Amino acid sequence: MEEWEESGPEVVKRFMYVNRRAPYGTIYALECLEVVLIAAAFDQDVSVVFLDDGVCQLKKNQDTTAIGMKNFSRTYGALDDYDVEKIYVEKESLEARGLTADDLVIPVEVIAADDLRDVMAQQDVVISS
Amino acid sequence: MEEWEESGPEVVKRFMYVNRRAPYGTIYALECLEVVLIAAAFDQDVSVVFLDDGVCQLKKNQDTTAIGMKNFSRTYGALDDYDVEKIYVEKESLEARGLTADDLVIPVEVIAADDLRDVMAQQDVVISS
Amino acid sequence: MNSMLHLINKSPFERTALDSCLRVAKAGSSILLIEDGVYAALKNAAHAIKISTRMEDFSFYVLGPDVAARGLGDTPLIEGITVVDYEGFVDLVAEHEVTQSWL
Amino acid sequence: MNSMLHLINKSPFERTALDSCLRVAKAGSSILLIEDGVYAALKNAAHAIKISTRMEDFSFYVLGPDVAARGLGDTPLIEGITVVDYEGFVDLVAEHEVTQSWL
Amino acid sequence: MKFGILINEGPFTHQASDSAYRFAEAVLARGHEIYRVFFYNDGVYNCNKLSEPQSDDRNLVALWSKLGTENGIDLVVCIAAALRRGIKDEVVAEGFRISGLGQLVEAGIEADRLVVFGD
Amino acid sequence: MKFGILINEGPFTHQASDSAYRFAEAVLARGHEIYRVFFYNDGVYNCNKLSEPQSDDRNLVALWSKLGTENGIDLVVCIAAALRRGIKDEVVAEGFRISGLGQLVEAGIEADRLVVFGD
Repeated sequence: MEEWEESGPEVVKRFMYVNRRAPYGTIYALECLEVVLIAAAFDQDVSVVFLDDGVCQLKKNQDTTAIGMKNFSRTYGALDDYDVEKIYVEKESLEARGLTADDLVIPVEVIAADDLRDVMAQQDVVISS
Repeated sequence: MEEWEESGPEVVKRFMYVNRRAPYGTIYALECLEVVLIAAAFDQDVSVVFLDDGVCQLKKNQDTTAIGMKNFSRTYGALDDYDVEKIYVEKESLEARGLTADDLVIPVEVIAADDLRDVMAQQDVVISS
Repeated sequence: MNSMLHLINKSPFERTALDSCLRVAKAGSSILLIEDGVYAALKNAAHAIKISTRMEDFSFYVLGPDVAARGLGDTPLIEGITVVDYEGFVDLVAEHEVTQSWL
Repeated sequence: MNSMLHLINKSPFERTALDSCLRVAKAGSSILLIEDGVYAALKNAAHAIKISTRMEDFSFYVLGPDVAARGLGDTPLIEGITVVDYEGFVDLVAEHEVTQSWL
Repeated sequence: MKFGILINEGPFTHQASDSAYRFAEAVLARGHEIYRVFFYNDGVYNCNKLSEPQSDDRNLVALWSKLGTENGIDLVVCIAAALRRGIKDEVVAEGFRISGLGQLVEAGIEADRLVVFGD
Repeated sequence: MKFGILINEGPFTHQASDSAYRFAEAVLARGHEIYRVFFYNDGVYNCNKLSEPQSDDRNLVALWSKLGTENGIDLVVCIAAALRRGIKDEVVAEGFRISGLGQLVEAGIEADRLVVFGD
């Protein structure tokens, strides 16, 4: 890679946001989503990956009425409006929880650990929360 | 048990403080110890149990100089001065970590899960942190 | 001997709280899954065996509001786990002499 | 392909962060154990096998100050894990193009 | 029956405070009494009156404050845990009081049941 | 080389802030530059100047404040995370500034390395 590609105002970096936590039990899922929505406004290459309990963030039919917390699961639908299109869900994590892509609130790319490994290794910045 | 034994100023309850966390990574170990030292001033029956990563709180030779945090492992020695004598360490947790009673800063009763089960079931109040 | 209610609020996929509880809790005790602990109740999950093999030792409960919040109202739970609401949670605490939280 | 440094700060006895990292990290990456993650480096522990069987896939490091704080300076660590201090930690971050924390 | 409640985590980050709040409401709904709610560890952050959640989110500080004052519930914030975390009188919301750890032990003695909510 | 640091947890409760602080010192000792330290999630509590640890304990708020002012390091506290947790201008220690999440993304773009410390 040439020097001029690495700096200057037009540099585009590959950012990956990693979600490994279930929603509601902790705030990390919500606050990570808030970062991603802001990040989308920058002209960077954004990916979002859900693995381990993070896949549970995307489960359909969330109803938080009885726990009194804000249901933010609909907001994942906004990722597409913000042109965040690289959304990966680890196959192994989904299967371990007895879930399938049909159970999720948005269309995603279900990806095996073997392939996720390559996607992760291509990132420039990895932000976990 | 008669009614008069359950109330009144002279009631003595069995309190168990449960430690399942390693020291330094989180503050729970330290703040639980602070509770136990206060609890010792009340005329109650106090037990302290260490299981899972909690057994690591008692490891000898802690040296926190390079991480800049307060080394509170010596304070466990004060439990005896405060007449807190029922200190249990689960055998299975100790063994899983390759440790023995000789590795610990204070004398404790090493107890198998089978027996810890009975001790726990005799408590009136269980406080975890 | 006091009757005990054990509270599990951690996902069995991420933490070992449930394992420790199942190792140390006395047979005959009750176990209530709340917060992220409700994922342990998923029937079709890899970890279902942790609970399904211990149904004779413990009475299992799960907090319905936490199940619904996580979108699991449409997902099969392990048979024999009783769903309770917050008032049922209070009743369980009242019915058992001691409550232990596996934090 | 960027070279990666993975940070593990959780005990392998309590959380599954190390397992996930070992499942997803690319062979050839480096893994640094910090904070409560240093318990994964204990040679005589039941979980030692998680790391000892992957020595050919990854370069393992452990943060010395966290080892000493926990009283493990006198305890055997798995052979082949390199002990570094905070400056060594900085060097590892600098030497690898990307750092990923397994929170 | 008299209930004691111990909360070990702050608002928002962990569900502990939410769960404890819903539990406390249910305790009252079932006709029981709440002897005391004790806030320890990061739980001390629950009394910070500067907290300003988004308008469509719940305000846990205000909810506890209201539940406490309307029902005469003793809301006690641990002084040692509060000091190190910068929770002082000037930021404490109405209905909470700062006191010592002995209040937790006392709750264990006086209440018929003690329930712990944490991480 | 320019380093960015993200801290997701408050002082004391998790080691994250301690680890990040020792790491930051070492970054400077190795002759590198710190582009920005960004405080998110409970990390926003690190700027609370009311924090008063016991006299024999470290004071993380003061340590960050000093490291930042003495070395001209940009210490940025996320406004959204801070508001819900009651961290407002009146309690912000010297050397910190409150700003938006865009500052985190910018740190990811401008710094050569970004390291995350959390729970």
